[in-house]
This record gives sequence, structure tokens and C-alpha cells, in this order.
Amino acid sequence: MREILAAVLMLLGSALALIASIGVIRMPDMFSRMQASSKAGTLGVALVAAGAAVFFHAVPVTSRALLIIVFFLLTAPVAAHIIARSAYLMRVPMWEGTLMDEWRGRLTAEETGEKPGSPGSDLAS
Amino acid sequence: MTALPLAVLSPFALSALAPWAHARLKHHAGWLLAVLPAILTAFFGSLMPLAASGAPASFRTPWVASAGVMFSFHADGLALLFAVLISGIGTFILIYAGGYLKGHPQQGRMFVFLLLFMGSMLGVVLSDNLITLFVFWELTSLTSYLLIGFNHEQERSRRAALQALVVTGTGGLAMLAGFLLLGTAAGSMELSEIVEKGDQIRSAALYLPVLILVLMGAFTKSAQFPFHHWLPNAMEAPTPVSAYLHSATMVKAGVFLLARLTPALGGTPEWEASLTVFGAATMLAGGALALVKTDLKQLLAYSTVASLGFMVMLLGIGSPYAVKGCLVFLTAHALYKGALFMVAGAVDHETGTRDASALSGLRTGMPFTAFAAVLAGLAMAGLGPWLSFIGKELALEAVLGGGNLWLTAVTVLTSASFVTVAGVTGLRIFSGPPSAAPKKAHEAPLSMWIGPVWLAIKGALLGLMAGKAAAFLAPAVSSVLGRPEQMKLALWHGVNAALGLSALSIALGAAAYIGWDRVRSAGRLGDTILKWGPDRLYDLSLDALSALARGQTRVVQSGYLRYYLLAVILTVMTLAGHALYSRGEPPVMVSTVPVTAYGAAVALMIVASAIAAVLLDTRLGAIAALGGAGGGVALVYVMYGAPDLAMTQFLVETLTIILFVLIIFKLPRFARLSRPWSRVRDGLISIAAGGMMAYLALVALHVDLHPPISSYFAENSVPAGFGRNVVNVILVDFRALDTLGEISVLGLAGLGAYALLKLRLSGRKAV
Amino acid sequence: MENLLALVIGVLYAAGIYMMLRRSLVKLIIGLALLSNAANLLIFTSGGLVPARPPLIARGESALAAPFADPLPQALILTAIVISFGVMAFALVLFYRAAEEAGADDLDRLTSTDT
Amino acid sequence: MTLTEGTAANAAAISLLVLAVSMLLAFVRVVLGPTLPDRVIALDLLTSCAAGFMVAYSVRSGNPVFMDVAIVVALVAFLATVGFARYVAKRAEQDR
Amino acid sequence: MFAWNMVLALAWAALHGEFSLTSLSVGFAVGYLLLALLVRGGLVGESPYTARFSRAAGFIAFFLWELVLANIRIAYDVLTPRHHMQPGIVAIPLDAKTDAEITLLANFITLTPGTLSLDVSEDRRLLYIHAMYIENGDPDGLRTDVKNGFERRLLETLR
Amino acid sequence: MSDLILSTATRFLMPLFLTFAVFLLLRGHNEPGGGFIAGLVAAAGFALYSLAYSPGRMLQLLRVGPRTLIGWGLLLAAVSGLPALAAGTPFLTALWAKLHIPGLVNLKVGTPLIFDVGVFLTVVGVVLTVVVALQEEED
Amino acid sequence: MSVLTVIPVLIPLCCAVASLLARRSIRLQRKLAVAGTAALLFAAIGLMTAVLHHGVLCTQSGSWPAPFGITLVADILSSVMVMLTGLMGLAVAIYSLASMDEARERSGYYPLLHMLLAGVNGAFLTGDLFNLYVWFEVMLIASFVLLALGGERAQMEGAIKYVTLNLMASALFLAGVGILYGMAGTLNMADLSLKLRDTGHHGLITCVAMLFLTAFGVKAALFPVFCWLPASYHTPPVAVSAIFAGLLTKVGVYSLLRVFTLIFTQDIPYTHTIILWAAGLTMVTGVLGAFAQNEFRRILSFHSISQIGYMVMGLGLFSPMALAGSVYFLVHHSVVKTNLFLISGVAEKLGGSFELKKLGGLYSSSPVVAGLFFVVAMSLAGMPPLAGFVGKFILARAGLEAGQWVIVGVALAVGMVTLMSMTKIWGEAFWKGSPGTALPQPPSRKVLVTLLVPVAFLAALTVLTGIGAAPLIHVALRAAEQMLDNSQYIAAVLGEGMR
Repeated sequence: MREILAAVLMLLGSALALIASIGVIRMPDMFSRMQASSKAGTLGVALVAAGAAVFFHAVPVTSRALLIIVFFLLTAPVAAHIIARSAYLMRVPMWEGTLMDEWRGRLTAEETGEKPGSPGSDLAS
Repeated sequence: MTALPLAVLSPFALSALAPWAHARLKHHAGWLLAVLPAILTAFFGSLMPLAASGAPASFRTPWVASAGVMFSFHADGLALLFAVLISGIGTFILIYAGGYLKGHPQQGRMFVFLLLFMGSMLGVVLSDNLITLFVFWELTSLTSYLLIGFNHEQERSRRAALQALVVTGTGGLAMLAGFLLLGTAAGSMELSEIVEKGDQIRSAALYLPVLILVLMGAFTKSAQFPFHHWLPNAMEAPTPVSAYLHSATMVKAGVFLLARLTPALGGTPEWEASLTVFGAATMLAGGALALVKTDLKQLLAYSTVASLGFMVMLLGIGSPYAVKGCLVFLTAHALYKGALFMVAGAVDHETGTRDASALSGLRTGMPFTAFAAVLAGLAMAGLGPWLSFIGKELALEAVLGGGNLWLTAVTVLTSASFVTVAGVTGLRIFSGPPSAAPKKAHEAPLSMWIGPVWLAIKGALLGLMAGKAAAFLAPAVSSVLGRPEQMKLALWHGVNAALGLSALSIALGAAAYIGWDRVRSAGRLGDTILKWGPDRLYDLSLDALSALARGQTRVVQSGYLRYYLLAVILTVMTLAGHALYSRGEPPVMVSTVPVTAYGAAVALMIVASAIAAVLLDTRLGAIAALGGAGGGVALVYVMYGAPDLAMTQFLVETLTIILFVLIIFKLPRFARLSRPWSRVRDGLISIAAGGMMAYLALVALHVDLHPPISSYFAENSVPAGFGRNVVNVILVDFRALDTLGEISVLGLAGLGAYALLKLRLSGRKAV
Repeated sequence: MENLLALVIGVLYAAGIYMMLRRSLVKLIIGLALLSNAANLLIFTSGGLVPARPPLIARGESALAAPFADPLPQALILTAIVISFGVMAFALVLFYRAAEEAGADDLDRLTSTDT
Repeated sequence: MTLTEGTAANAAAISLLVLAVSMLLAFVRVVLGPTLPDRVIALDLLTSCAAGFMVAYSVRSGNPVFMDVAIVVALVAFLATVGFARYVAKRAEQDR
Repeated sequence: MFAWNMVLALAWAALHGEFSLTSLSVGFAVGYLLLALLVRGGLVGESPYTARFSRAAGFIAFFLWELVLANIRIAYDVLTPRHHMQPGIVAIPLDAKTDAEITLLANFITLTPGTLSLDVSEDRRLLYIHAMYIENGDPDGLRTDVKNGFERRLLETLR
Repeated sequence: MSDLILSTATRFLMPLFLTFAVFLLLRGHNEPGGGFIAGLVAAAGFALYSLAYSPGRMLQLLRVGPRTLIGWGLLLAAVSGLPALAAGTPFLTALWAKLHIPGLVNLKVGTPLIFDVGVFLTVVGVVLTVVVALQEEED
Repeated sequence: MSVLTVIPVLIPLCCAVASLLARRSIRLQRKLAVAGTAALLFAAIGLMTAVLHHGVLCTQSGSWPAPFGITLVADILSSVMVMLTGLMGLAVAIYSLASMDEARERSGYYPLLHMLLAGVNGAFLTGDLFNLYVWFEVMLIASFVLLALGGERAQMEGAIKYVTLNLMASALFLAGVGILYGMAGTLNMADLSLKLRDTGHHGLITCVAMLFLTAFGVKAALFPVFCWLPASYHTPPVAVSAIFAGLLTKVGVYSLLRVFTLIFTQDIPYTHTIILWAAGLTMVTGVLGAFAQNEFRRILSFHSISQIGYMVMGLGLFSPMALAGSVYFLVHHSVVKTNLFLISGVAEKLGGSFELKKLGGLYSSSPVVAGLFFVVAMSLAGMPPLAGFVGKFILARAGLEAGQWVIVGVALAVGMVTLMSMTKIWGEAFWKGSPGTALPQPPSRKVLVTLLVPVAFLAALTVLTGIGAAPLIHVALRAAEQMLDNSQYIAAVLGEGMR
């Protein structure tokens, strides 16, 4: 039983990770890719860790698994946030289907260096 | 006999005091310093009876015994003859130098060098060990370099000094090789033993190489054609130097060496042929060129070249007559040539010119000098009842005895040339009406005329007291011939062919003297030839060497780092590949650890990352790819049981990325800089190199010559190291020294990076 | 698996060497990093591969049970990794300063000190 | 064979493969870019997957020691991302 | 402060794998030392802490649910060939005041469906988020969702 | 880069990093870990702080200059080998003592552990030296 | 007794750490620099005496028995090299007092210097192949920093080449160690020697030997992988150039000597012929390179290469006499080349430049400096009775005994060209009249004396080891015997008691 639970958790977790990576490949712009990776990736690893905890069924392993999960839950969103923020400030191009941008409007021209018609700068450094 | 090495070393010791003496006494120091060589002359003279009795003084102590080098001296007749000449003439040279360089700021150094040279020269002639001899031999080259370049601010002096050093030094090195072979062939490094083993050496397989190499040394030192050119050029030196080194002593070192080795190497057709041919060629070249020069010192220098050729030729003939002739002539030559050089120097010093065609009538202004000059000139011409006359007679006798017509002709012509030169230097400039020299001629100071006068008189006296001379020279002749030899010298041998030839040569010489101006204009041709002579060759070869050096350096040291890297890579590939190819490589076996799907995927990721790092044209992309490769490697560590490694790898990888990111901001972007073909070339090379490393890894994996020592760690880690993580126990205990070094590296790297960022001496960006 | 890892090592070496042969300083240093990874992996592989048996002695035991990953190459590699990290950090700063002094990333501009 | 057997171990082997493939896919995005933030998030995902890989490998090998490595990875991957983000932000400031 | 120290002690014990008095007290001591160090360095100020475990538990349950939902939705979008999303950047007014509140909120928003925190405005009154699914192009609905769902629950838990 | 979320998160993460580092250091003799890894983790923590706040703030927090840390680390590591010399055994020979405080600690303490601490300090010092220098360079 | 083998590493290490901790007080660091190097020299002399009297000494660091722990071994070769380190260290430390600028002193010059010495000594004394790598790296990183310290443009350019090529060599070295461990399962050199002894013509071992040859060849600056040396040696401050010239390449040569006498002796006709070829080509290319140069220190750098050829030639000939020649040459060249670099610094201080064109008149203005240079330069050129001659003589003799005519011819000819380029410096910098450009402020008397004390000391040494060559040659011969018959070494390392 425990074996099966562990197996399911791990398979589920790795499947999520796979989905995250497919999302990272498939999604059209950086922000939506990030949506995929930051959620599915984190949960995927967390599930795998949980599977390991179940499998070993011992306090040290469980605490380690918990630690992994906590670390990921703590760091992944922060990482996603800072990347997204920097990318936005860097004016990474957004998908053409994007509906609105309430931030750009509130940034002063000086802050963004808005130049009429300037495309996203080349980030391929 | 410890006095012998002390005698040789005493000039060295004195040279250390010379600057002090000069500082106290100024130019008078010459007189004081000359006391030593005077004493030495007496000392060496006093050893002569020992040598004559066949039990010469000798001294031997190990120097570098393990390499067969002894510090040994052997004062036989030949050595003493030279030693007496060196110290005797040296006495007057020191005195002369005191007057000649009066007031010169570097006169003290001249004394130092002269004394050093004297000691070296004494060492050359007295050494018994081949290597000791070579040491002193090279020291004479070195000191002569310093002496020739004494007027060091002039380009020409420096060139002449270097030329002398290069020519004699090259010969010296050849000679060293020859000596080593000779030592092997003879089974001893001691000359006194080598000369006993002549037959053994002459029949050895190494004989010819030994002969060639030793002759190289002797010929270059003694300015034999075609190495003669350095000697006339060396006349850039101050006159005391020319008089001492380039007439009386150093140039005779080669002759000395040949004489010394005659019992060991002489007597074979090779020996005879090479010595007579080179000697004769030198005589001709020197004699002819001497006629066309007007500079007094050049004149004398070329005639010295011819004289040296003469001596070499006589040694080549090797008959008792020839040897006697050689040594008598050598002694006479040392005396009169030294005197004539000093005369030339005095004239130059007092009148400001050495141009023989512009000088005349100096006898009234410089009577003592003129006296010496006439005496010495007569000796050179072989006219008076002097020692040189005896020498010439003996030599002619020997040449006639050899029966070689060519040699006879050459000898006569050269003698004629001597007559002419003697006339110009000893007579022409002193006779006739006084010329308009740059300076009004005055008699030189005592220090400058006492030498030539003494030497000239000595030459004359020795001729007149031929018996004494014979007694003096006999031991030397015995040394050269390798057996005791009776020696009788007489001025008058009766009318014979030799006398006839002598007269012929004098007549020819006198004719040339009378028509000197015409001879010179005819000799212009010789000058043009000279332009393409060995001197020119020397320049050309230096230029060629220079060009070769520059060209090679441009290729090898191109400045492009990637070529250097290519050199390293290609070297290791060639060496390792050839080793595998020629030494038989072990076969590659198949894997023993099964491939897992995820393992393969990880491997694929590393490969993909590496390729991506190469192909990506953005810096951070490449760095990210590098991170991917590093992560993949970490996963390999995980899969094969190395958690510590995996952690370290990840941490290091991440920190490296952080550092990159912090710094990349300041680095320029990638640009495609290299050309396509170089990319292809580099690509092929890197693939080959990678393939080789992969192959090596595989082969090494399956060659297990011995089981690893790790089981020890596995067993002792807990009981003796008190740790269950074996890797860590290795790091902090079993192999803590590695770790100590490693953190030192780390610490230094940190400090270095810090210092590099904070210390900017170029001032580009002050912090 | 060894064959596969040998291939990986080969590729890492090839990539590292190729990168080092470029004219760009940044590529040079990336090449160096790849090269040190390759060397480490080479040591690891030629020391022998043992899956999943880290050289850790279980609590209460006194020695490692027979199949275990050789700890010595691991210790060596760990040392080598740290050394190459230190060297890399220094080299990075050095290259940055060099690019700053020369005003370019191009190695071909850095030829003045030879000959 | 030193690897463990059983349902969970087999599942772990499968998840190992799946995670490795995820890593490869994420790596494709690292290569493709096109912008630096794209690469960074892909790399971030890649390291997450690597952490997962280690956890799964612990199960596969029956040795929980590799989970410690995963903790380190989890902690440190964040640092790399922050570093990159910092760079991107600097670039953004500079471009402004 | 004490609580954070306790957490460190627990983490220590967890890492050691044995929840004994010894490991806990050693962990506490280590944690105390580190924290003392950090406080002197000015890193950690005093942070208000009152145990509200029940509310916290409720919040965690809610959050986990949201997390699962988020993943399903993302998975759906990733795995189906068409993009269903209607993305945009929306500003959300903040009631949260302290750094910790804002940070936690932002993190939870990032971890939940279709939203990703981008930045907090200078005056800390607005949180910009990137949202994947702005229904009908109306950001106000989203704003209400976030404010009533997450922020309220979070603040209740924390305060 | 001043970022509210990052800096707040860092405040929470830093203690975790450091705790984990000390943990790795102390148990490194028995489980994966040790001076290097611990040092790198600790340095990563400080580096994170430095990135999130500023190098100056980080140095304030560290209080000892990173270069001094290098010096002390090297000193500790080198000196840990010296007692062995005094005891007449070869350099770096481990000396162990049982540290036993009832109910609290039951450890073997030896010079290799001191050595490991030296390694730890050096690693922290080096990484921070470089990171700080580079960051200051950027500004 | 065996503690003596550790002391030469510990002293500089501790001095480095102490200087590091005392980084605010330059005065203290200076005192420590002189005192530390003097102590090192003293310890080296002690070690030397002990080794000469008691045979090979070793310490099993950590008390772990030989093939398992790291053994520090001092045979005669090692102790000679350690002695050299002490000498060069002391000379350069004293010289640095007067020549190093304060900015560099503040930036950690002294700790780096000590650390360099520690690394060099570690490399000389270790009996473990991987440990050798570690000490190599200590030495390298210290030299990297010393080379780049100051950050002038030329330094940067030189450093990049130096760093890159040496790292490449290190990577090769590391790979070689790894493969060797994979095959023989041990790292202790004595143990390796035993375990590889009977393998015969094993392609893989020869191949690994070639990896080591290349790796050490780069460090020793052998043809064709020497390019880093001329690119970098002339760029740092003089004291740094001097210590580099004296010690760094020597470590490469030492390693070659060690490895190719102890470990890779299975296939001597093959490996050592290659070494001999490399030696000959190194001599020629080096000396030609020098001939093309017109800058004081560049000439010296290129000559370093050609002289390395001589040292390696002895290894290639592989006879007692030849190896003794190598050892002797190592000593001679360290002393002389260090000194020449030091003199180049004095010349620069007096004449304002390293460019021969811009120098001149030093013979008249500074006869003492000129005299010292002449003696030392002639020693380099192999003029008797100075040390250079003795070294060349022994090698030539060994070469002739081995029937290797070509290499002897090359060696002698190269000596001639060396002489020519020494006279070039002499002619241009000393004999030639002053070029009339503005001269720098001449250094104060105190500074000049401090600069000249080590120079004179080393010059006296080269004269002494030339005229009084016998003791040193005796030692060199004993060292060579130990190298050729390594049973003593192996017994000392492996035969000692277990823990």
C-alpha cells in the first residue's frame, strides 16, 4: 500500500514536472511560460519528495522531504517574481493576445524610458 | 710544488688590488704592479733547469674529481718558455699601460684586465689538465673581450671585441668537445700523460674528430685563415693590449696548443696536411694584406697573422728543424713584435696618428723610440745578427727539408713581406724630414719607451748569445718533439740554400719597400677582395642568424594564445597517439555497468549542453548551457554514489554562475571573430582530442593492473578516523595535506581576485 | 554506461578545447570550465563506476560493505572541483580586468607582450 | 545489483526517466531563449527537476542520502536565479 | 522571535532525524546564536507573532486546494493544442502593510492559478500581477477574487 | 536591486541557509557534508543577502572582514596539524578527545574537526571576498 | 628528524597566514618576509644535512602509512631543490624590500610570496602524485596573482597566456593522475613505481607518460609548449620575474626528473629519446628567440627556455653523470637567472628602461653593477670557471659518453649564441654610451645597497659553485644515483612502520 502510494506520488510529481517543461517549451511568451514552470515545477518536486517520504517512512527522511518542500515553496515564488519583474522592466515582449497592462500605464515615462515605437530591447546578450 | 699554482693565481689576486693601487698612485701604479710579473719571470726562469733535467715542476690537486677534472700544472720546457715570455713582456706592458693611458678614467680597469689576462695566459701554458687548460683558455678569450672593447663607447670597438670573442669562443667550444674526446681516447685528462700515449691516440677511432675539433680551437685562437679577420679588427684596442695579447701572447696560445699536442696528435698525414695548408694560406693572406695597409697597427697585425701561419706551418712539418725554427721564431717574434707595437703606440700617442704614409722623420723627436724601432725592425726583417735571423734560417732549412716547393715559395714571399713591413714600421716613419703630424712629436715618457727598448735589445742579445738561447729553448723543443733533443744554435751556418733564399726574400722585401706606394695601389684590389672576405662572412652569418631568430620567433611566439593552445593540444595528441600506436594499445572492452534510460538521458543532456555552449552566440546563454552541463555532471555523481561530489558540484556551479553574472556586465558581447576555415580546423582538432580522451578513459577503465588502495580507507575510516563519511575522512584526515593545499589555493584566489580588482596601477580607473 | 560516459567525456573535452580556441575571452573561460568538468568526470569514470553505493558507513558498522563507490577518486575530484572553482574565480576577474585594460574581449588584441 | 526492487522502485525508475526528459525539454528552452529571462526560468525548472531527480533516485537506490543533495540544490538554485535576475534588472536599468 | 527560533530548533532536529530533547536544545542553541548574530547585524527586527494555528491550518488547506487547481488548469492549457488564455497585467490594491504580509501574499499569489506577482509599487499600495485568465477582459473580477479570497484569509491568519 | 519581496524572503531564508550550513559542517564527518560544502552553503546565504540588500549591509552583518576570515581559516587549518608535532607524531596526525556532557553532547572531538572548521571559514571568506569585490566593482 | 621534511612547507605557509592577518602593517610583513625566508633557508640547510647523512627522509603526514596517506619525502634531489627555494626566497625577499612599490605591498605581495614558496616546497617534497598536483596549483595560483598584481596592461596580457596555458597543463596533469589511478589504484609515487615496474612496454602507460610529459613540459617551458613564458615573464615587477625565473620552471623540471626516474621507467629508449629531442629543440628555439629580442628581460626570459633544455637533456641522456648535470644545472640556473633578473631591475632603476636601446653608460657610471652583471652573465653563457661552465661541461661529457653527438653539438653551439646575446646586453646596456635621454632619479644609497646585497650574494654563489664545484657535483652525483636506483627512495617511503 505504502509502495503504491509512493509510486503514485512520484509518478504524479514527475508528470507535473514534465508538464511544466512542456509548458516552458510550448507557451508563447515568457510570462505564460513562467506560469507553467513556477507552479507545476514546484508542485512536481514537492510530490516526488512526498513520495520519497512515504516510501522510506522514517522520521529523518520525512523531515528532509518536508524541508525540500518548504524550501521550494519558499523560494520558487520569489524566484519567479524577481525574474518576472526584471523581465518586465527589461520589456520582454508579451504575447500578442495579451489583453491589458495596468502597470505600464502607471510607470512614468521617465521610469520606462518610453520611446514611441521602440521595440523590446535585445536581451540576447 | 705549490708555488706553481700560486704563481698562476697571483696575478688574479693582484688584480683585485689594482683599482686600489690605481686610486692611490694614478698612472704610476703600473710600475708597482709590474713588480709581480718581474718576480714571476725570475721564478719561471729558475724552474728552467728542472725542466731541462727532465723532471719538471708539477702540481696536482683534485678540482672536480668526480668528473675527471684536476687542478694541475706542469712546468715543462714549452710551458716555461711561454710563461717567461708572458710574464716578461707583461712586466713592460704594465709599465707601458701606465704611461699610455695616463689620465684615462678607466685606467684602473685596464690594469685589472691586464693582470687577469696575464694570470689566465699563465694558466693556459702551465696547465696539465685539459679542462683546467680550457678554463684558462676561455678566460683569456673573456679578458681579451674586455680589453679589446676597452674603448667601449665606440661601436667599432664593441664590434671588434664581440667578433674576437665569437670567433675564439666558437673555436673554444669545439676544442672543449675535442678535449673531452681526447680524454676518452687517451684515458686521461692530464696532458703529461696524454703526450705519452701518442700512438694509442693516433690509432683511436676518435682521432679524426679530436684532431678537427682541437684544430678548430687552435686555429681560431691563433687567427689562422679563414678565421684571421678578428685579429686586425682587434686593433681597436688600446696599444698595450695589442702589443700584449695580439702579438706576443694570446694569439700564440693556439700555436702553443699545437706544439703541446704534437707528441699526441702530430705526425700523421692529416695533421701535416691541415697544418701546412692552413698555415701557408694564412701566411699568404697575412703577408699580402700587410703590404696594403697604412695604419701602423694594421700593418703589424697582418704581419702577425702571417707569422702565426708561419709557426703553424712549421709545426705541421714537424721535423726537428721545423720545431726548432718554430720556437726560435716564436720567441723572436714575441720580442720584436711586442716592441714594434709599443713603438707604434708611442708614435700614435705622441703624434696623434698611426698612418704610416703620413709619418716621417720622427727620429729627432723620439730618439729612444726610434732606437727601439730600428732594432726591432731589423729583427723582423731577419737582417741583423739577431735571434730572428737564426729562426728564419732554421725554418727555411726545415721547409727545404720538407721538399715542398710551394711551401718554400710561400715562405720566401712571406719573409719578403716581413721585410717590407719592418721597413715601414721600423725605418720609414723615423727617417726623412719630419712630417706634419697632428701633434708635434715629443719623446714618450720613460714608461713608454723602456719596454720596446728592452725587448728589442733582448732580441738582439739572444741572437748574439746563441748558446744561451739554445739552452733556454732546448727543453721546449724536447717537449714538443716528445724526446730529449740536443740543440745548438749558431748565427752562421755557412752558405747554403737557406741563406740564398733568405737573401732572396730580403731583396724582394727591399724592393717592395722602395716601391711601397705602388705596391699599395696595386693592393687596392686586395681591399676589395677583403670586403668579401671572412670579415664580411662573419657579418653575413650574424645577419643570417638574426634573421633566422626573428623568423623563428615570429612563427613560434606569434602572440596568439590560440596557437599556443593548439601547440599544447597537438603536442599531447601526437605524443600520446604515437605512444599508443607504436607501443601497442590495449583493446577497448564493453561496458560492465548497465545503461539505464535515465542515465542515458542525463548523458544526453550533458552532451547537449556542451554542444549548446559551443553553438550559442550569447554569453549568458553559453553560461546557462555550462550550468546545464555542470548539473548533468552532478547527476552523474549522484547516480554513481558520490553525494558529496554532487553537492559540491552544484554549489560550485551556482557560485560560478553568480560570479559570471556579476562580471559579465562589464565584458563585451560575443562577436563572431574567427574565420570559417579556422573554425573548421579547430573543430576537427577538438573532436580528435576529445575522441582521444574518451578512448583513454575507456582503456584506462579496463586496464586494472592493481586493485585500488581504497579498501584501506573503507576499513579504517571508522575505527581510526572516527568518521562514517569516508570521503570526508579522507579529506580532513587521510589526505588532509591535499585539503590544506587546496584551501590555500582557494584563499589565494580570493585574495588575488580582490587585489586585482582593487589595485589598478595603470590608472585607467582609480579606485 | 562507461561507453556512454566516455562519449560524454570526449564531448566535454572537445567542446572545452574548441571554446578555448576561440578569440573571445569569455569563450575561453567557459572552455576552461568545461575542461575541468571533463577532467573530473574522467577521473570519476576511470576510477570505476558503482551505482548507488556511496562510501558512507552505516551507523553502527565499522567498515564499508563490499561493493562501494571508490571514495578516493571522489575526494580527489572534490579537491579538484574546489581548486578549479578558486582558479576560475580568479581567472574570471583576471579576464575581466584584461578586457578592461585592452578595451576588448578579443584575444587577438592581446599580443603586445610577445616578441 | 545494488538497486532496490519493488513497485515504488520501478515507479521511481520511471519518474527518473520522466524527470530526465523534463530536464532535456527545459534545456531546449535554455537553448532556444530567445531572451535571457526565458533561459533563466528554464534553467530554474531544470534545477528543480534535478532536485526531483535526486529525490527519486533516493527511492530508486533505497538510500535517502541523496535527498540531502536535493536540499542543497533547492537552496542554491534560488541563488542562481536571483543572480540572473539581478543581471537582467541591471540591464534594464542600463537600457533605460 | 521565539517562534522563529523554535522553527530553527525544529529544523535542526528534523535534519538530525531525531526529535529528542538533546537535539532540540542544541538546535535551539544554534538557532539562538545565529539569530542573535543576525539581529545584531540588523537583519531581523522584532516580528509580531501570535499563534493562530487553526486559522493557519485553514489557510493552508485553502492554499493547497488552490495549488492543485492551478496545476490542473496549467496542465490543461499546456497539453491542449490551443491556447485558452487571456493574459494581462493587473494592479491590485493592497491592504497588507508589513513586509512579511506583502511578501507572503505575493508568494501565495504566484503559487496559485494563473497569477504571478510582478512588483509592488513604490508606495506599497498596489501589487501588479500577471494573470493568465482575465475573464472577459475584466480585471475587476480578478481583483475582487484576489482581495476576497487570498488577502483576506491571509491577513486573518497573520493578524 | 531593492526588491521588497526578495529582501523580505531573504530575511527568512538567511537563517535557514546558515543553520543548514552549520548542520552540514558538524555532521560532515559522518554524512555528506563537511567544511567545503558547508562553507559554500553559508557563503551562498551571505551572497544572497548581499545581492538582495547590498554588499555593505552584508559586511555589516558578517562583521568580520571576509579577507580576515580567509586568514583565520587558513590559520586554523594549518594550526590544527601542529599539536601533532608537539606530540612527536607527524604533521596533521589527528588527535581525538571524547567530549561528553551528560544528556547534551556525546561526541568525539578531534583536530580534523578543527581542520574542517578552518576549511569552512576559508571557503566562506573567499567566496564573500570575491562576491563583494565584484559587486562593488559593478557600482 | 623526519619533521624536517614538513618544516620547509610549514614555515612559508605560516608566514603567509601571519602576513595575511597582519595585512595592515607593511613593516611587520617586511620583517616577516626576511625572517621567514631566512628561517626557510636555515631549515633547508638542516634538511640537506640530514638527508646527506641519514639518507632519504620521510614523513607520513597524519601518521597514515605510506601508500594510503600522503608521504612527504626528502631525497637529495628534493632537498637540493628546497635549498634553492630558500636561497631564492631570501634573495628576492631582501630585494623586494627596496624594489616593491607600496601599493603592491599593501595588496598582499608578501603573503603571496610566502605562499608561492610553500607551494614550490610542497611540490618538491611530496611523494604523492595528486598532492603534487595540489602543490602545483598552490604555486600556480600564487604565481598567477603575483604576475597580475598591479593590473597593468602588459601584466594582464602576459597573465592571460600564462594562466590559460598553465591551466591547460593542469587539466592534462589531472587527467593523467586520474587515468593512472584507474590503472594502478594508487597515488603514492613510490608505490606507483613498484606497481608499474614490471608492466613492460605497455602502450597505455607510455601514453600516460606522454600526458605527464606534456603537462610538466608546459610548466617547465619545453619546446613546443613554452610560449607562455616569453609572453609573461617580463611583465611583472622585477622581483616577481626573478622568483619566477628561479623557481617556477624548475618545479616543472623537477617533476619531470621525479616522474621519469621513478614512475615511467618501463620504456626508457622510447620516452627518454623523446625527452632528448624536446631538450635539443628547446635549447635551439629558446636561444634563437632570445637572439631576436632587444629588451633586457625578454632576452632573459627566452634564455630561461633554452637553459631548461640543458636540464632536461640530462634526463634524456639518463646516465648518472647526465642526471648529475641536470641537478647541477638546475641549481646553477636558478641562482644565475634569478640574479640576472634582479640585475635587470637595478639597471632599470639606474637607466630608466628595460629597452636596450634606451639603456647605456652603466659600465662607466656603475662599475659595481656592471661587474656583477658580467660575472653572472658569463656564468649563464657557460664561461669558465663559473658555474654555468661546469654544468655544461658535465652534460657535454655525459652526452659524449652516451654517444649523443648531435645533442652535445647543439648544446655547445647554443652556449655560443647565449654568449652572444649576453654580450649584446653587455654592449648595449653597459658599454654603450648613455643615450642621453633623461635618466630617472637615481635610487638612494640605502636602496641601492639593499638591491645589491642579494645580487652580490648570488653572484658570489655562482662564482663559488663554479670554482668550488666539487662538493656540489658530489651531491649532484649522489642525487643522480638515488634517482637511477630508486630502491632507497621506495624503501624509505614504503618500509616504515604502520600506524
